Amino acid sequence: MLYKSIQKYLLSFGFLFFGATSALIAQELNSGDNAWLMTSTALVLFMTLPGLAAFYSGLVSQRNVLSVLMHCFVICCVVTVMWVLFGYGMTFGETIGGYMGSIGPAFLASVSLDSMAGTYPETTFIMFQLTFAIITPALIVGAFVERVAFKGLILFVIGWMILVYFPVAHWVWGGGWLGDIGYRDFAGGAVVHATAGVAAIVFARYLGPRKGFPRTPMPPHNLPLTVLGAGMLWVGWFGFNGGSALASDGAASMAILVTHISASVAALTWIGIEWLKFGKPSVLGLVTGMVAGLATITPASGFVGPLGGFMIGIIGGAGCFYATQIVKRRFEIDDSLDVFPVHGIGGILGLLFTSVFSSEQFGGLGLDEGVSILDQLHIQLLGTVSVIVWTLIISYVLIKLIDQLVGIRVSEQDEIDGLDITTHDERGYNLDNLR
Amino acid sequence: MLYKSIQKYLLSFGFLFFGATSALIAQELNSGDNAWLMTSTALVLFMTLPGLAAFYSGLVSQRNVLSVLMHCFVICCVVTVMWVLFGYGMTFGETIGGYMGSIGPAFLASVSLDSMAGTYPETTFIMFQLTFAIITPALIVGAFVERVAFKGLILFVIGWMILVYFPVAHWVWGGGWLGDIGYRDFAGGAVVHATAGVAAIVFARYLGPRKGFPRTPMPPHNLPLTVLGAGMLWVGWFGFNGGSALASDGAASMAILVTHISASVAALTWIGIEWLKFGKPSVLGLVTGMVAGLATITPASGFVGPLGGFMIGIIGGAGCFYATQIVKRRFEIDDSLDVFPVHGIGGILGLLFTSVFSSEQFGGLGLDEGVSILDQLHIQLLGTVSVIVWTLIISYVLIKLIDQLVGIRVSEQDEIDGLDITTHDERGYNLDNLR
Amino acid sequence: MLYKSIQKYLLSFGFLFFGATSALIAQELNSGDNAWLMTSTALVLFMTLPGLAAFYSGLVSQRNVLSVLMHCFVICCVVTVMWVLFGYGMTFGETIGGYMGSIGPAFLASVSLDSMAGTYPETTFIMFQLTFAIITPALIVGAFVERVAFKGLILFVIGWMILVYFPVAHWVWGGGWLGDIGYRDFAGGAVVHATAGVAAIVFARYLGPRKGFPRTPMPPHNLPLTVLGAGMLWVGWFGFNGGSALASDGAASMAILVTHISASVAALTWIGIEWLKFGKPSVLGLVTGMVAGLATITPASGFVGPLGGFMIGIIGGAGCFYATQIVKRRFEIDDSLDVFPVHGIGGILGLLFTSVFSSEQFGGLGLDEGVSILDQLHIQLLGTVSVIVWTLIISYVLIKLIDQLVGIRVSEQDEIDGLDITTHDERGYNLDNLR
Amino acid sequence: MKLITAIIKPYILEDVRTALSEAGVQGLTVSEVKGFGRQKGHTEMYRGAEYVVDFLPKVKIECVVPDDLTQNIVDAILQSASSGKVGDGKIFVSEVSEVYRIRTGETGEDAL
Amino acid sequence: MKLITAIIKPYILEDVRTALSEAGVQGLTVSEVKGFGRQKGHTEMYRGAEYVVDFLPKVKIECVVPDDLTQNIVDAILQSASSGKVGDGKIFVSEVSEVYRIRTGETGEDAL
Amino acid sequence: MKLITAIIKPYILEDVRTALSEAGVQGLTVSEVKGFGRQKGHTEMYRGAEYVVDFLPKVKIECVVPDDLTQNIVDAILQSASSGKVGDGKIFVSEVSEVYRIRTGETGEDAL
Ligand SMILES: Nc1ncnc2c1ncn2[C@@H]1O[C@H](COP(=O)(O)OP(=O)(O)O)[C@@H](O)[C@H]1O
Ligand SMILES: Nc1ncnc2c1ncn2[C@@H]1O[C@H](COP(=O)(O)OP(=O)(O)O)[C@@H](O)[C@H]1O
Ligand SMILES: Nc1ncnc2c1ncn2[C@@H]1O[C@H](COP(=O)(O)OP(=O)(O)O)[C@@H](O)[C@H]1O
Repeated sequence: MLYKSIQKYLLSFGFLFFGATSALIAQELNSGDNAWLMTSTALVLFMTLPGLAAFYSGLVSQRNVLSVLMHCFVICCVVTVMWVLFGYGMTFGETIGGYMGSIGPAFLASVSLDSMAGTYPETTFIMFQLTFAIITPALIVGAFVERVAFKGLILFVIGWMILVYFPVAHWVWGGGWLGDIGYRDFAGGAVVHATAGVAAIVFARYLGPRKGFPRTPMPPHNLPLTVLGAGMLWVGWFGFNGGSALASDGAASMAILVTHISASVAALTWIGIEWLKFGKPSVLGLVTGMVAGLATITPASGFVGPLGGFMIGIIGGAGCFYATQIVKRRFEIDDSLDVFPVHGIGGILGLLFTSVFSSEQFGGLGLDEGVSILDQLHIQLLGTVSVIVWTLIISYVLIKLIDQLVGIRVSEQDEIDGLDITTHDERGYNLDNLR
Repeated sequence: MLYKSIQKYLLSFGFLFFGATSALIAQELNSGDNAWLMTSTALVLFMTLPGLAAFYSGLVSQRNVLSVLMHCFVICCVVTVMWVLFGYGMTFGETIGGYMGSIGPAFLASVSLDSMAGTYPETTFIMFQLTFAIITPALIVGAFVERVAFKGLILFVIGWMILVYFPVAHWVWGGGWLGDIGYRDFAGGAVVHATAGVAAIVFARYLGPRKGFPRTPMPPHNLPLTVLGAGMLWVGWFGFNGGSALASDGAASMAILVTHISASVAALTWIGIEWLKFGKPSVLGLVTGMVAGLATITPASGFVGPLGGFMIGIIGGAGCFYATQIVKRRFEIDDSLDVFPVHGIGGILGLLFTSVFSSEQFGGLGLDEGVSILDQLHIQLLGTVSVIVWTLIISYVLIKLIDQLVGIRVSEQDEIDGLDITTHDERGYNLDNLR
Repeated sequence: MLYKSIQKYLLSFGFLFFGATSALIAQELNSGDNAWLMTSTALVLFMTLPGLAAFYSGLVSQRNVLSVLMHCFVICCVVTVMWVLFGYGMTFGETIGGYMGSIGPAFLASVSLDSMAGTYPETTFIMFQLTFAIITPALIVGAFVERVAFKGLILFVIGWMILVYFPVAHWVWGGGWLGDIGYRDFAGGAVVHATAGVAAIVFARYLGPRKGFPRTPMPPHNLPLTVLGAGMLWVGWFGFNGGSALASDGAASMAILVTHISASVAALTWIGIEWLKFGKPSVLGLVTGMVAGLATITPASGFVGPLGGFMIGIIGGAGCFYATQIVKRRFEIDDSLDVFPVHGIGGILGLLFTSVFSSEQFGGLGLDEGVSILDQLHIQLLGTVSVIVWTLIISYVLIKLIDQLVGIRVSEQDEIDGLDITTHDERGYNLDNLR
Repeated sequence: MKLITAIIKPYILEDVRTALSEAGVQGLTVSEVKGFGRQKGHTEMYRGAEYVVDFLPKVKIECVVPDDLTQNIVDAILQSASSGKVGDGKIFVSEVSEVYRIRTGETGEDAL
Repeated sequence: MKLITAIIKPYILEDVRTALSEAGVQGLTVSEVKGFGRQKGHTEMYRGAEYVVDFLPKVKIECVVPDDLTQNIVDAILQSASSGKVGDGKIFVSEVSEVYRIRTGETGEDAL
Repeated sequence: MKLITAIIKPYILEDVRTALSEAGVQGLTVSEVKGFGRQKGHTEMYRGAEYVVDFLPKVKIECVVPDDLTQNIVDAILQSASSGKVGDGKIFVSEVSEVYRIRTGETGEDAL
């Protein structure tokens, strides 16, 4: 079976033209497109495992390094099971009023070797989309490190996928109402980054800061590990944005090009500001700017040209930099690894500026016929605010509920001793000879 | 020259149809298939270097970290040279009675730019298969870490490839007798995992335990490194199983899908058991379960559907978990990094359950015409037992011989001081300021 | 717009045939070629980030680990911006007398989604080539670690790209005079390795040795990190050399095959010499030999066969080994991470021996019609010496100039305290509990 | 002068240092150590193999002080480092016969 | 009371600790150190550059004990830590004037 | 015998060791420590959050010497470790009552 919504999804980008539904199924396999999408799938999984896991785990204290790795990995496993049972259906199944997909048979029983989704097998589409579903909750991890309760975290992920990710992904990509009104989110500015960012700040706020924050220094325990992870994220993002073209064509490589430009420019912007403001550029600043640039270009990456990539890099780098300062300093919210200011703000900025830089005037690939920049901006605003509000409310209620049920934060003593030993009975490093 | 057996190999999966040998050569290049296979080649090499090297080296003591990295890298180099000189011929050369391939000219002199193996160049096939030949002996490393003699190890690898890997790979994939009887091993449950696992336990048994085992704790010196490696293994496995479809089509991405499902489910199974049994889930448990799931699905990955992937994940996760407990606790064999219980048992379970989950009743892609589950199970049993027995006997004799010749274990003092400094004159870390 | 020189570049390898310029534009998209080139692009970026960054940063002292990572990352960002503004034009724009390309409009404004470069989009070509432009200056980093001034470094990179990299790449690949005379440099023996190596030795010589060199031991602070990086380099190199075929065909996978062989053989050669000379093989030796083998095969990788790969591996491994000894011991130049002896000598040896092993007599894929080995050797010598001399002079003048302007070396106290804290206000590791 | 050596739990160093500063200490030296004592060790678990880790992470503070400040400083540590739970650690006091400041060559209490 | 400081070879800590427990020691503190002495250093080799590493990994044990147990405990270390090879290490004994248990404020031998 | 404990700046250990060897020292033990004192700490900066790190990396040298060599050795350290800048560190001298060489069981100055 081919979920009808895929067709809509594909159509919404204008990459394909079909006379009828059946045309889609009939479409011939393009081995090059499929090769690129399978490669992209590997690249996006690589972003989470080990990319994001390394990036995040290097930033915490050494007594919590394993817990962060655990979070990223276990999220991958849990989301995979959900996807196979009902998540794919909820996202890409035939739409129910534009709000939710209809769940197909469990274990994707309706998908065969020959099921096609455009020019590639539906299995490819399933796997590619799954890697996006995996990385989104994994991004949230940065908000609650070093103090979250493991059981609560797992329940949160399950609930959040059902109530936030699958629906929002359906709205935007799965044939839902946001796709219908022409909302532009190429590779997940709303679906991935805004939802994760908003959930992160809500979570961090609810949970409260780590003991000692913000007075006590909490320096990263292993920055090289973080930088290693950053490199993996950069490379993997080629699959994230480039793969979202769903074909091995010029759209894919243009997406890669603007992605790469934005990352570079945002990284330079970030360390430029640091250099001016604090007198020294830092490697953590550089890689944070890079991630900000990548998050910001994500929704725009299939619509803008190199100039757009450049400008969005500056906007993402500077915008996220100042957001980081404000969240931590002004509001004193311990969104520990800056998920909201980097991914949330990045994603939102990208969604809004997509309208501008899609325009051919600014070197973009063009808006839809008869749609002006302002029209598009309206759509982008409407869609983005909807996603934010929905995510915010649902996430809050969900966390509160789970806290009541099983508790969402470890005891103070466990926090002091570290989650590795108290939650997992393991220690990250045994580098000494004291045995 | 095109080795005839490749054709058989290809035919054995039913992916291609040829009227005559020459038809194979005439087949046109499919750039998409080739792109995917070259990518898969990179992914499978990535599994060994740095994936497996990182995974294993993080698990040992810090005074042996380099030795483990060295083993993985040197095995890659040695096997490459052997492959180019005669290994490829021994594996895929025209069969000699179904037992061994005929060795072609050294340096692959008969292969030209235009030699084709199906829809892609023979060079692609040569490289892809080489990466499998590399990872197999590298897997065995986990059994003898922290005490093996370097010279003995190299001799072992050379002998073992000639006497075990090349023949067994020929039997199953190279046009040999196991392929002929319809033995199903999609990506190496027998060829890779069962051979490596059996050799591992034989080696560990012969070598004896590390000084202090099992009384003294031997905790991993750098678990984040191990988890990083685990992530790389997961991603790389997409090439391992997906590439084994030898085309960029639905079979490839279905293989990826079931592989991914099995890994996730097995990981959750493993930490689920830990949680119930010991009260806490661990990240080492999660990644070990993940590897178990990947090993178990490997032989089945081209034959089963999502449901099969799911079930095999549970079987692999639980089966390998209990195997680990039994080998270390009951038999007190110091198969140090659990190669046999994870890869050996995983591979064997996968081979047997392939018969069940290939069946369409269980969501599989189907057994051959006229073959029942039970028929297939017979074939799988026969083949698997043959591979195990052959590997066991030959490995034992080989190790014994090498021990006589050059010694297979370092001195006790060298073991205490660590292999890094005693065998390689290097130290892994210089993290202090004491210079 | 399609830069005319691309066509020349493509023609120069004989991969394509065009009746006229317009034929190039008209050529149809091959999704498999494009998939492979986008994958290769990701692989080559992966070589720098995090591959080379990890490889290099593990080799320095722990107080300088971040600075090395910073160098690699910031180079990537700076070069990207330059490329988009004018670098691509300088390299691949219509040639001005064979010496330099004409700069097109900034922000690649002339490139559209439909611009083709052969069988793949021009954007793919732009990105693929950009990753080469990134890694070249990043290679130089190894020469000046632990003492270079950050501002000076950035100025150097900017100047050096304009005056050395873009011109030389144009000469060889962009339709310039070296391509015209039939100079063979498949994937960057001259363009990448010789230029980087020569610049490295000039830089190291100018800068002077690190305090304490060569009396004080300066052991790597984290060899596992280096070995991890080495594995990434190996895998990424498949994209470097394999992608340079600019198609997903037999030429690509033959390039991968010979690359892999050379790496393996050179690694074994290196540790073989160590074993004989010093009594012990080392893992740092193995990975250094591996890199040497990869650098040496690079210019030859599209022209030679497996035998050539094998011989070049021996030549690269042994040649670079002895070069390392001589530079450090005889000349006491603190080219700290051996960039010149490994990349410089490797690239040069590869360029020269390309003439021999291209020949069908030595299993090569053939020289051009009517060109003898000796003819080709003349061309290779002429080209290589030109590149060396140009690089040497310009690099020296540039460094001297920058030193006058902003200073190129940090103060002695900063060198003692380490660049991480003094230049970037960060520390690599916080592994203790002392907070 | 006296050398006061305190073995304390990790992650309370900051509190103890503040208390010591208030008690008049101008310099001190700390290091990572592992301790064995009445406090029972962590359990670590690797692939089902359980290890009781007897040696627990502790922090050692060393501080040389004038004789007359000794008691004050010991009290400051006793107060700031005590959680009342087993494993809080020990304080050892011993005699130091001479002290030098390397920078100036000063000796005795002036060198502290 | 006495402070017994022992510098021993790595990887025999477990044996020594067992011997100490048997000799009546209830607590001790260990740390990683590097030692220079008669034992000749390892050679390390990086890309053909040979370094003689003079400072070798050692483990330091510190243990405060009642005066009357001192000799017993020294003997226990001497026996359990000796391999007869150069580099086995040293034991230093010095005087401790006061001991406190942070948890309870106890002093003297009660605090050990 | 005396125990000489010196807290010095990192990366001058080699110089100090050489000076000590010349002054007749045959063995010593070093370890990594962190120091707090008059020398003001580094600033570290992570994503715009500034931390003043009070504890600076230092190296601790411990060396037991015969009484008559003590002054010589102190002088050797004072000379080789002094840069004249704040933070150069301290030397503490205290009494050691007994020394044993584990390998041989020798005691007293013979054991050094
Ligand atoms: N006799 C001793 N000598 C040296 N250190 C000791 C001694 N006894 C205890 N310690 C140190 O003090 C720490 C705390 O001691 P412990 O007996 O666990 O608890 P408490 O201090 O509450 O009695 C130990 O981990 C060890 O580092
Ligand atoms: N005078 C000393 N002061 C402090 N530590 C010492 C002294 N002499 C030796 N050591 C420590 O004891 C260790 C062993 O000493 P060494 O002379 O190598 O062998 P042995 O103990 O067999 O005589 C050294 O590595 C060092 O840590
Ligand atoms: N009273 C003390 N007790 C123990 N260690 C001290 C003491 N005072 C200083 N130190 C150590 O000496 C180091 C240098 O001291 P500091 O006051 O910074 O400079 P200076 O030695 O130049 O006076 C400190 O970092 C600390 O390790």
